[in-house]
Amino acid sequence: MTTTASGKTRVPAIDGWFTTGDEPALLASRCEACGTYVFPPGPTWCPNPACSSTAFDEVRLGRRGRVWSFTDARYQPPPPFRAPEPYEPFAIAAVELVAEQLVVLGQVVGDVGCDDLAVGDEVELVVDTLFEDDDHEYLVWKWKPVATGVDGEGRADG
Amino acid sequence: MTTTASGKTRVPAIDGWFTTGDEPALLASRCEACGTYVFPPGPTWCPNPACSSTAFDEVRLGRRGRVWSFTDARYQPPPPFRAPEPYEPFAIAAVELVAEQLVVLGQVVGDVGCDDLAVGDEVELVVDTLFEDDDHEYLVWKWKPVATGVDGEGRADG
Amino acid sequence: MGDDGRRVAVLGAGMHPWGKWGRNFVEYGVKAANDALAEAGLAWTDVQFVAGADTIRNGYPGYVAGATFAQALGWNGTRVSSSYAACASGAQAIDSARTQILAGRCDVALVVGADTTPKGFFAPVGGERKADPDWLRFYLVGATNPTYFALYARRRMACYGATDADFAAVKVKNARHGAANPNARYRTPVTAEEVLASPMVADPLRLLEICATSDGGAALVLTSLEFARRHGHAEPVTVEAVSTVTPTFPQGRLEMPDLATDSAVAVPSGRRRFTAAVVQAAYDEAGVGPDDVDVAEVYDLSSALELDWYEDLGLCKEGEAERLLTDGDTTVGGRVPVNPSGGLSCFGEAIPAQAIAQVCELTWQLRGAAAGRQVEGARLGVTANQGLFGHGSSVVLRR
Amino acid sequence: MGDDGRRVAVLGAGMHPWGKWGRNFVEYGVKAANDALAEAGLAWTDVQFVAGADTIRNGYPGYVAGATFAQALGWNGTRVSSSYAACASGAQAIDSARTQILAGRCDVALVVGADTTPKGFFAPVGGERKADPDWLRFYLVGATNPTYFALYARRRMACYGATDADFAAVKVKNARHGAANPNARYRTPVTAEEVLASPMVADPLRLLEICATSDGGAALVLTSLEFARRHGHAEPVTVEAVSTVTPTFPQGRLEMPDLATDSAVAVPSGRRRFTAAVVQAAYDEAGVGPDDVDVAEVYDLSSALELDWYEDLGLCKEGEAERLLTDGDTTVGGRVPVNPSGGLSCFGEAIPAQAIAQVCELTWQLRGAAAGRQVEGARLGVTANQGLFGHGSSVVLRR
Ligand SMILES: [Zn+2]
Ligand SMILES: [Zn+2]
Repeated sequence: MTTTASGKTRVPAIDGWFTTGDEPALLASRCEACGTYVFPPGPTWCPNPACSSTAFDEVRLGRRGRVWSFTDARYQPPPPFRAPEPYEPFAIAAVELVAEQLVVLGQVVGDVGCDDLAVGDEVELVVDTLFEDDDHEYLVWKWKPVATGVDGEGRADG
Repeated sequence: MTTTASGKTRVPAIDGWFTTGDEPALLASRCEACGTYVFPPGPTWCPNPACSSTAFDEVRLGRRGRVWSFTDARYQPPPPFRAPEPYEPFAIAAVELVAEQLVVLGQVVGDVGCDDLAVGDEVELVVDTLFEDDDHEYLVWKWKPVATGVDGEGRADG
Repeated sequence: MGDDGRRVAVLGAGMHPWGKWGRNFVEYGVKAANDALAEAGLAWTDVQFVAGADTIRNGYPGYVAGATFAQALGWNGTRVSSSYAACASGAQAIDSARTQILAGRCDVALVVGADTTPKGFFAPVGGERKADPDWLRFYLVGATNPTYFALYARRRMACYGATDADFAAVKVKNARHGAANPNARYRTPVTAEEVLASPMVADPLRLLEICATSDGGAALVLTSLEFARRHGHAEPVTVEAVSTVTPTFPQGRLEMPDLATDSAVAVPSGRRRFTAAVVQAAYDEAGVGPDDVDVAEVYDLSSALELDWYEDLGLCKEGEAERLLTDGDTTVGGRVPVNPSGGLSCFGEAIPAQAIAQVCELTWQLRGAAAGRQVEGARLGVTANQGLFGHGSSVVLRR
Repeated sequence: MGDDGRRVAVLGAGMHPWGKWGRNFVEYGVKAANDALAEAGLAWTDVQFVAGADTIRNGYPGYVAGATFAQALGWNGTRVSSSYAACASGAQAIDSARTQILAGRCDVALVVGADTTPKGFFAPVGGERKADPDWLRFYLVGATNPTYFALYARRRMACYGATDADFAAVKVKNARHGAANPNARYRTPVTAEEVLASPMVADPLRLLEICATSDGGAALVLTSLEFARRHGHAEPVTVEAVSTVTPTFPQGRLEMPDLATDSAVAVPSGRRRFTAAVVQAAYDEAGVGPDDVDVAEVYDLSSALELDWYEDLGLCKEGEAERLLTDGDTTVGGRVPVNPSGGLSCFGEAIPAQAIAQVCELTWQLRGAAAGRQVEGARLGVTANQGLFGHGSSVVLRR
């Protein structure tokens, strides 16, 4: 737990879903019997219907993945989403983690828009501010392009 | 619409369910085809399954009835019920209106408790305060024994 | 015994113990489902249909209970249904699964209901909802669920001479039954004195006479009779009837959450209570009558309400329920034990699970597996319950 | 044509026009029910079973839609069911009624769904609900329904070369169809230029390409085939199949409201989309295939999603939907018209009514009664939809 320049305490917006620190990662459960990964973590039973295991290891998911698809939020989503005023649109990406063979949704870091993204691009997980209140800055995972700015033209969506 | 001594405006807690004034009454709809009364008023179809009428007259229900059963609320009901602080228990009666052959639930006026009530007692409809806010006193129908104080002993629940 | 094509087998029953655990309702449901599957000797991958009973106080997953439990057990391509019918939700889920089997659309169905409940009185949905009778009864009258239970109790006193002692005796009986039930939440016997010394909540009903709200889960594995026999269950417990009929106009008894009854000026009121009609429809479908009943599980939302059910079940005439109770006929060991599980009195209500739990109990009773509370030699059992908005249910089981 | 015992007749269809009326949803449902009964030539008192599709945004009456509509029409002692399955709720209600008929438990069933909707994006249930995926997706990502639709649209662009012009062309087609439909909310044709000039909501989807939320109601009268014939309907429209299957693990496509897919490390992902499996199960039950389809109603929650459905219905191979569209095959007058009603594009979604409305439209199409948008000579129709939490449905109708 760290503190911001303005004296706010940084806390995760949700507990136990990701690590913070230098190389942040999503946390998942892995079934001890069949190896299936489960994100968000904390299942009490395995989602593989042919597996009746209830024992899981806590693991970190790979920090890099490929964009499966992406979009943006041009209008402010309704609560419980909380946004700073004035509202700034942001991009959202669904990212495929190759080793774990699953796709995870997340916001894309602030200054990256749809024009900067393409399906298949490599992205990396970072931890960033989701929203703030008087005393806290709430953190969430976000996706950040590994090589930005090189791929922002020629999209079909112009 | 009247005003209280403290300058609050008296308004019905719900519109169109009862009249105020000297001889207040519940308002109901009566099916023009089969004569069925409907309270609360305002149906757009007749509740008699054998009647397909959609035409209703607005009528007043009889102001007197017989107690079908009664109870009280010893603990404060949850919202949207609003009660003054500190909470004072109140009685509730289900009252049979003979002419209209239906039973209507309502609070019993403030100082009448279960010990003052019996099944079969005659009661009359009054309009009284349900709750207040800074500017308004909200009104609701309540039941009031026609002859109070004569029947308060010898209950099995004593 | 009726046509085999009209019956389905109960191969497994399972429960998560009732309590105030505060965990996710899905966990309770999955535990109950796995127990029911284990009892049936079947795997989750054998299930072709999942009927969930919904909970409306646990967000979106509660509205789609069938899909929620199917996903939690592992997406398996089954079909699902998610039913809501207030206190009768569990019976509607049973009806959904059973009808799928009767229609030949599947052989193995799983029924699951579970709930996590808030503290205190049930409150209505939030916001200002002046078109919602369930909101209006709180707003205009402060009429909670116990208000309605108390109106019925007072009516019994006035019409049939029921006494506080009678109501307390129901609680004493059920507490004694439930003390032996490992799935019950309250397992301590109580005395009539303790009941009568507990605080009055809604005159004439006291705290120990009013059903609490609980967390819990219950599940059943239902199969076609042919599937059951093919898998070595020669004489399984069977569902003979499920009644979920609605009232008939004019509904003359004030029912939750209404502020008024129907008017009987155009059509005369029937003589019997709606709840009696619910049970009668089950008897009719099963081709049985009150004399055939060996054991019953009924909805004792209040101690007094259990007495109404004796009459609705036809175990005695109207006005004679108090005598049936005090004669000991409805105690385990008596002529026709009612609520050997301990009933709502010992469970508290976990709404979507409760009607399923009634069937779990009767399944174990009919198998002779209800240790400590067994109704000896029981061959036919009936459940009964009632909820808001014209819902009620009755299930007949036989072995 | 299948076994007569596996089919039920659609004797009546009825709707309350879609719009933003702001009245009680019950009113819409009763209007639709009465219209459906009138079309069937039956009275409310003939109905033995009421299957309601629930709305979760209208308080308690919405959770118990079956009972609410039964009470509104006048308590009649019928049995009821109340089903919820997100966008597939209406199909679940149809399935409930149809299965009751197939099981021989009733001859005449009424199916009703209606909704009154708030403005703007659908928001999740209130409170802090960290165990509810539908709450979490808004809280942690701000992922609305259009977010998911846009992810699928972008994926089509990347994989199959779909263009903004293709998506706009879907909207133009459906707006033209819906202009002739008196029950549609939006009845003004639009041009591709107007679509492409409307504000971007979720890149690449624009305002005119995303389904609105509407008020509306739809109802069906279903009967046994024998009842239909006995009452003079020699060749009624029939329901040949209802599919409500859930996904198969591992679910590899990110589905609303999940924040992640299943992992495919232990079990490989299937090749086809879940939505294709939903349709395939309906084809299998009906014993038909894509070549038999004359007309389809699909869930165009976005313009782009309609293209996915062409492939899921098997009307073309994956990646060829854009060509099917631009060749005019799916326009009224083309080879296999899709959304002759105008689809969600012209209706906006009234969740519990929508899957029922799809069947209303096909019933009228198969009877040759869809004035101004009629698919000439249509004999077999199929519906398809998908909702949150692994729900989807497909209904096959024939005349
Ligand atoms: Zn596993
Ligand atoms: Zn009438």
